[in-house]
Amino acid sequence: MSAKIKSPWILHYNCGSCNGCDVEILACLGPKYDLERFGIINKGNPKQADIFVVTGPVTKRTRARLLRLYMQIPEPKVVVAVGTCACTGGPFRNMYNVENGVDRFIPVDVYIPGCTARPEAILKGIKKAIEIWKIKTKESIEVPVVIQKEFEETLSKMVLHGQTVDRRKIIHDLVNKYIKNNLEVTKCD
Amino acid sequence: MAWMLETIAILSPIIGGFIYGFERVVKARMQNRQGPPLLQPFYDFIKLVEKRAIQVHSFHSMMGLAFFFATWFTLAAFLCGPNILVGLFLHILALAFLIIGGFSVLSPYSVMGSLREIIHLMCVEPILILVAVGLFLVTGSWSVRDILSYSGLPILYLPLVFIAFVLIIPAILKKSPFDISEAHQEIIGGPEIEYSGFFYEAIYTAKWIEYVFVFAIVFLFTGVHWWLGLALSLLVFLFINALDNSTCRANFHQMIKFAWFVLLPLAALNIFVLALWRYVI
Amino acid sequence: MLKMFIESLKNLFSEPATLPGIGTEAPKGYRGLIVFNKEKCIFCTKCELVCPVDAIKFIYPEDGSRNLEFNYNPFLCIYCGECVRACPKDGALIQTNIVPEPGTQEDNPNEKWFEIERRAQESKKKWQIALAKKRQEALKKAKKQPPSDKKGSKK
Amino acid sequence: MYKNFEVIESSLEKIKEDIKNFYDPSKYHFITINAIDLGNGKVNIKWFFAKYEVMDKPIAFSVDATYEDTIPSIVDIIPSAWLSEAELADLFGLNIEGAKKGLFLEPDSPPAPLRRS
Amino acid sequence: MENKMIVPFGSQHITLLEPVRFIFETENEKIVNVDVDVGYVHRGIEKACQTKLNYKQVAYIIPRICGLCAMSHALAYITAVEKILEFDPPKKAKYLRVLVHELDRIHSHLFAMAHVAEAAGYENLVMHLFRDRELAMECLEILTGNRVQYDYGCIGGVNRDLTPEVEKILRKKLKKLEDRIHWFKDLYMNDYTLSLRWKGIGVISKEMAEKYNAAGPVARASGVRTDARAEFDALPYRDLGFEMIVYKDGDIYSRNLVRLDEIFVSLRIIWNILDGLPEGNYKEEVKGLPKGESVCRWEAPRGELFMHVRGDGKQILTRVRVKTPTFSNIPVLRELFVGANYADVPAIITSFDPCMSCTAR
Repeated sequence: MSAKIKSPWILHYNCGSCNGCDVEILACLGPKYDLERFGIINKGNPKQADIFVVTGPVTKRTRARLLRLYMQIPEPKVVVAVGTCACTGGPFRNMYNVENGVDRFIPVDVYIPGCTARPEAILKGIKKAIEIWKIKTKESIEVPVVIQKEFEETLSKMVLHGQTVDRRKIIHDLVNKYIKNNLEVTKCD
Repeated sequence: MAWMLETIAILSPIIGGFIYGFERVVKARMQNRQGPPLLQPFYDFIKLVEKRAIQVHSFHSMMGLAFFFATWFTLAAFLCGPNILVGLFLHILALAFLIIGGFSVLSPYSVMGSLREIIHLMCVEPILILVAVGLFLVTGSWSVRDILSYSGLPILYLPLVFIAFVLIIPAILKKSPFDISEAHQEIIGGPEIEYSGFFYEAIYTAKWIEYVFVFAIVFLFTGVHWWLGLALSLLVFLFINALDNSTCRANFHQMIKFAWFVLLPLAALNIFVLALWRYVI
Repeated sequence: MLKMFIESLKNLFSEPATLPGIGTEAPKGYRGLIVFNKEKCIFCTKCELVCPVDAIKFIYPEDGSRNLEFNYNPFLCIYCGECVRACPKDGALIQTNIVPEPGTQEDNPNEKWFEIERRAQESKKKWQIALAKKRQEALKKAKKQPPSDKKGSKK
Repeated sequence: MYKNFEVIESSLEKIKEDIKNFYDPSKYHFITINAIDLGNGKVNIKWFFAKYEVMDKPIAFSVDATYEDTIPSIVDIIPSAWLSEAELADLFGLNIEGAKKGLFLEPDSPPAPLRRS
Repeated sequence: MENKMIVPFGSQHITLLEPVRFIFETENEKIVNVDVDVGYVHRGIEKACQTKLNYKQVAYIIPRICGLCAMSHALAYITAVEKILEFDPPKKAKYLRVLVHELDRIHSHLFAMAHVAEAAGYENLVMHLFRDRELAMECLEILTGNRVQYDYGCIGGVNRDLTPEVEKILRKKLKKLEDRIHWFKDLYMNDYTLSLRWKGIGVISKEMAEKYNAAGPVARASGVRTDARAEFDALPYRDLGFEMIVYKDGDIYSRNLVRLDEIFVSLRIIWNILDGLPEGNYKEEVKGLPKGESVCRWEAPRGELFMHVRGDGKQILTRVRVKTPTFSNIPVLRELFVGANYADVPAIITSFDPCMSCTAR
């Protein structure tokens, strides 16, 4: 429906970027670029967001939070990686505490290059994301990249046994399991 | 005119949506930006229906729906019922649904928002009741229909009550300086934080109805002169938006102090003088 | 408070500061996309060496010639312009003021680039071997008949 | 070797006393602690101070140590040093008294990444 | 007591740009205990600077520590390396560096003020600050070629010259900006709700600031006279009319006023540079490899930036250590929270203008 694309709400998460892109995203919300004229509000709440705007190359400590936030956003949703480091890791590629880009963990729909991305480019990227978002529906559930393999195995097993399949629940359980097994956040000080 | 109030009550979500949309445009323009289109609330509405709703638990979601229907019913009771006090008490009930819903989840922001919502209630409701009492003293009736057919101008008798009411409107509509229960920058929406999809939309729409509720009360202050009422509502609307745009958020101590020690005595004084004048002298 | 109140009402009746459409073009000196000009390049690979993020990779041909394939990843580049400054030939690498276009999943900036990096590394090794062979052959040739070659060239 | 700052050589035993005698909170500004890996398991640690409001060279206390040594903590003299100490303990794997590890590193990060092996 | 509530703040929160996690134990919205995790943004830049990048490339990676004070990081590193190489950059280059650095400070301070205003729920002020910040951003964009990551300085000078056309645009925009800053100053001094919300909140006394070694505007708002621009002779600040801004109260309000007044100082410096830009080269060739150890203290927008560089005569440096301003301010921030009101937390955090990507690197 055409009305739907006029109201995308964004959630912004910084997984270890240099603040440059975050500042530019905020500048986009300012009067000069004014994202609100496209109906876009910055809702700092994943449960009410549609577009997940991620910046930064994903450091090791932000991984679990990134996955959690992604899981909390209800479908249909799109992910926009803003800035060079969110796309590929950029200047931080292959550093020891960095995971080289958002798409190692969650499926990314739009990559916005630039270091830092210009507000104009961010606007263009978000418009592109809205085009992709338009096609998606409530039922189009995407699987985080890290658990793709396990998900397919579990799904085929369940289908084999003739169980009823709730894809969302399976993904949720698998992500929780993955976070628990691999990414347990240390509590410091 | 006969079915006017009933029509407003039934169509209140749509009217409120337009008021909210208009407010967003005005707010944006006051901030020197272009702002969203006028129909933006309805676009949001359609989108939220199409979103998947993630429920925390069914009771919580039910409370969201209950809040919406109770608010709607409140407005209907207020406008069409025999007694505006019933409407005001139902208003408390409607907010109680929101508060209970907020308390029923584990999120600290939601719980904190609900606590703050109670403080809001404590500040707002006494003044609302004083408004009703004041209107009764002037017009001699508790019913909206009778107040609206009163030939004089109630605002001339109730200037301080009106000022108190206008200054507490930000607390009802959760606008700066008294948006502490929603406090987007502190607790990200407060009690509504855990709602999503269809259930968030219910809460979102209930807020529009509150706009109609508030401006209906403003409207009552002019009695039968409906064009004056419209002008007054527009003026109040502009004033509130400009106030929203020119203040930062107070904390809840300041709000209680302001409501109880400034606004409440102000309104009470007005009513006291009026009652003396009416019944003693 | 009062000042902002008046300013708000003033703004209500004045033109908003929002730019029309999607925004302005980048100004003249903006550091945008890097454009490569194959005709002018002398394949010194200085840009590849100097790039702090390895966003430029040359794939070497197998025959040991100097006809390299230029690869550039706009999703990895940080647009610092160091490659352009390092370039000895004018106009071989230019920094335009074009803002890079956002890509989608089809662009796949990661996997494609890994493939290119791998190929570049492999091809460089092969190329070095081929080059060494070529040089040896040339050397052999030169050793076999140095005088006649020189004479021939002189004639 | 040291281009634009003064260095006061000290030793592991003396360093705490030296800093205690030297440091005056109203006159000096504690900047940070830094370690430099010298190779072969040796490490050079420097405590940096600078004067308030005066254009003067920064002053550093320098100590040579090994990774096995226990390095005294100066938190009781300068309470804000805990962050610098925790960082060094984390990134260099130094044994600093009372410094907690895990400030920056995750369980699957390389241990003591700034060491040169 | 029973009614203690644990409130997590972060790592994703609308007022926070960056991931940092505070866990507050509150009692009726009063904080009794706080736990802070600053390590979310640790990427390992120092390691990369010491292993895979040569010392010229580091100048382009090190500004990526933080976007808001990118110029400070780059210039501090470049100055430190130039000190090792015993190279003195041409005078024009020094002036241009100051120009970009001060423009950077203006936009960063405006951003910080907007951030505090947003935490206080003053949306209109945020929008106005953002609108006028764009003027500084446009100046930087035409001067350096990018809006945030400037990559303007290089070892040996600066990368671009200031052409007359650019200078003309700069003068026009800065004039406009100056008028607007006067307007803001007036607003900040007279706004009742702002003083209600900010005066006497989050107070750091002078003793506390000295004890915990606070840096930058936070320290200066508490009456500590510290500014690396006056304490370190990297750039010709003395000739350009630099003046230290110090306030006494140490609350959120005076931290904002320090920033506001520093914008005036920066603007004055910029006018002086534009009026008296020396002739000459803007870049010179540097020869030799770094051998030795040097430090650089630098006044970044958030406070004192400290760079310690050691080279052993190779292309790759032995050690690059960055001590960032927020790194010094975290201890005092932690002390400040106990006893504060939860409603003031976002304002207190943002009034420090924290930069976690600086802190964790």
